[in-house]
Amino acid sequence: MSQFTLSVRESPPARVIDLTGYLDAHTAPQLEEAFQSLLNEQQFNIIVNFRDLAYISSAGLGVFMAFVEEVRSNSGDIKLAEMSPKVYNVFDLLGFPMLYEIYDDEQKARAKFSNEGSC
Amino acid sequence: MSQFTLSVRESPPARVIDLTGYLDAHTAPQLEEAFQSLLNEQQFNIIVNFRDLAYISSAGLGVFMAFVEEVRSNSGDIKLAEMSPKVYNVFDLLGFPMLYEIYDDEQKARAKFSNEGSC
Amino acid sequence: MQSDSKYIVRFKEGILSRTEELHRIRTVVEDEAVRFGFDRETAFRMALAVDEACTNIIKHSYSGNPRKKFEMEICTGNDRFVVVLTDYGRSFNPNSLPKLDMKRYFELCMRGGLGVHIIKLVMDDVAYHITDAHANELRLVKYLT
Amino acid sequence: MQSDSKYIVRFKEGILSRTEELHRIRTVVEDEAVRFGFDRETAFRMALAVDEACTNIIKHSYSGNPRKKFEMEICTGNDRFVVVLTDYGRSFNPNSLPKLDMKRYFELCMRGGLGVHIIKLVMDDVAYHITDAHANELRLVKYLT
Ligand SMILES: Nc1ncnc2c1ncn2[C@@H]1O[C@H](COP(=O)(O)OP(=O)(O)O)[C@@H](O)[C@H]1O
Ligand SMILES: Nc1ncnc2c1ncn2[C@@H]1O[C@H](COP(=O)(O)OP(=O)(O)O)[C@@H](O)[C@H]1O
Repeated sequence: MSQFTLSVRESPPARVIDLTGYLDAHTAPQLEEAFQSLLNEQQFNIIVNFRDLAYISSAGLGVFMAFVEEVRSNSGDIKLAEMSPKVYNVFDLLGFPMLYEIYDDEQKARAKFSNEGSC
Repeated sequence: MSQFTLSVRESPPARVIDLTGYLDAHTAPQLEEAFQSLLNEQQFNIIVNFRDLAYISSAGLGVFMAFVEEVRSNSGDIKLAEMSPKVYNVFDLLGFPMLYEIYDDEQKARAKFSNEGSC
Repeated sequence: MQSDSKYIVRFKEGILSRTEELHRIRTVVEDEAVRFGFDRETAFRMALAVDEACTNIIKHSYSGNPRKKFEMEICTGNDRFVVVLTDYGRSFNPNSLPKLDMKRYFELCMRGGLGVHIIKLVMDDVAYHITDAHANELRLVKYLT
Repeated sequence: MQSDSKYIVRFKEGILSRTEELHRIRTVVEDEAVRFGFDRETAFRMALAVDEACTNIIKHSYSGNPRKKFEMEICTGNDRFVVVLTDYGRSFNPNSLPKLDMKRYFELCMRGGLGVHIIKLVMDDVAYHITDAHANELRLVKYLT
């Protein structure tokens, strides 16, 4: 069984990273690579879909911290969507909702990008 | 200009890693991979030739610490040879000659392996 | 862990210092915590705290050397669930770190440094000491209330 | 660095938090140290100490985030060669670490934890403080004697 997988799909005007499984110090480097690839392609509208993510530790949280500044300085954002209560709890424990927009629905995150784009 | 290169050659009964340039936090991962490959191939008689190494920082020293235990527990050793005075100074500053055999000549390091082998 | 008739050792094992082991470690802690009577959510957080502590041993105590080992022991007594982690690497007392200011953390867009913070938020008691054998012993305690 | 007529700023630059920069950092420090009058061997060691301090900023203060920057300033006055490193990441006072016992270090075959030790062995004075702007400022001083 693979502990963690991710895949990236297009959902204009954003790219969506779908996460599955367990995001910890062992698997976080994969997410870091995925973000780096998106940034290399100049993709700065990023939604992370957590629907199938069962676990996150500080190693996973660190990846979002590593890229959010650059993404925002390029007029983009990292928006988070569809977290299970367990995973949301970890974000909440540390106050991450202060820094990140978290949506219960991926559509809403995308709509937000579309609106931002039209301003 | 490449800051650091390494190559591995056979010199029975040992393998020799030749180092060139600057071994620091940027380049140490390359040396770590080289050691890992040798260990994967069950090569435990290792000589590191420092003749063309101009610099080493603690990141480089850390690589030797990472592998020496496993190498010795497999009846092998990591022997160090032909350091410039500058590089030897760094080893000496930290007391590494306590843990590692350091030779002025690669031949002597190899001879030591041969003798050990014949006991 | 002192031998004490009231304590039951529920798990004790040497574990290779590799991040591959984190998954199994969490499963053991979460299962034992639920078995002892914690609700699912608390057990999940306890597994998170132990993950963070083990990640630190792997990354910092042993600086990523995958050939090292540390030990995890889980024992319980009365209303107390105790995880003891023992390693032979670098010494570090997590209680020596200043409390994180998350507002500043986000303002400066920092990274890392959240593990010890999580451990302290989740566990009721975090005690570090160096044993007579010069090992680092970290005791994480959670009370069933 | 206080503005002080006796001090001359010889280098001041923002540097990306990347290990690729270490080579250039060492070259600058070694060249300036030699120009100030240190012998080649001492200058080499000073460059090593600054490399270690910058590596720590890159790895620990900024946890490897290559988009961060820190600043290096080199200034001299009288017999004093001063390197000031300023970063905006996690706070850490290297003077808070216990002295390394190298005998135990080798016995346990430890790894890592040598950088701060090197900095203290090489430099005459290592001072850390948090500035009013909440930056971490590390001053490394070497006397020409
Ligand atoms: N077991 C340990 N051994 C040595 N140092 C540690 C250990 N645990 C934590 N530290 C130190 O404390 C710092 C903060 O740890 P933590 O909050 O888990 O964040 P992170 O691991 O992301 O840096 C680490 O960067 C490290 O310097
Ligand atoms: N600039 C820094 N910011 C945060 N933590 C640091 C910093 N410098 C050093 N440390 C802490 O001190 C420890 C010892 O540092 P050092 O002696 O350089 O060894 P290493 O970097 O190999 O761990 C580090 O592991 C880290 O926990």
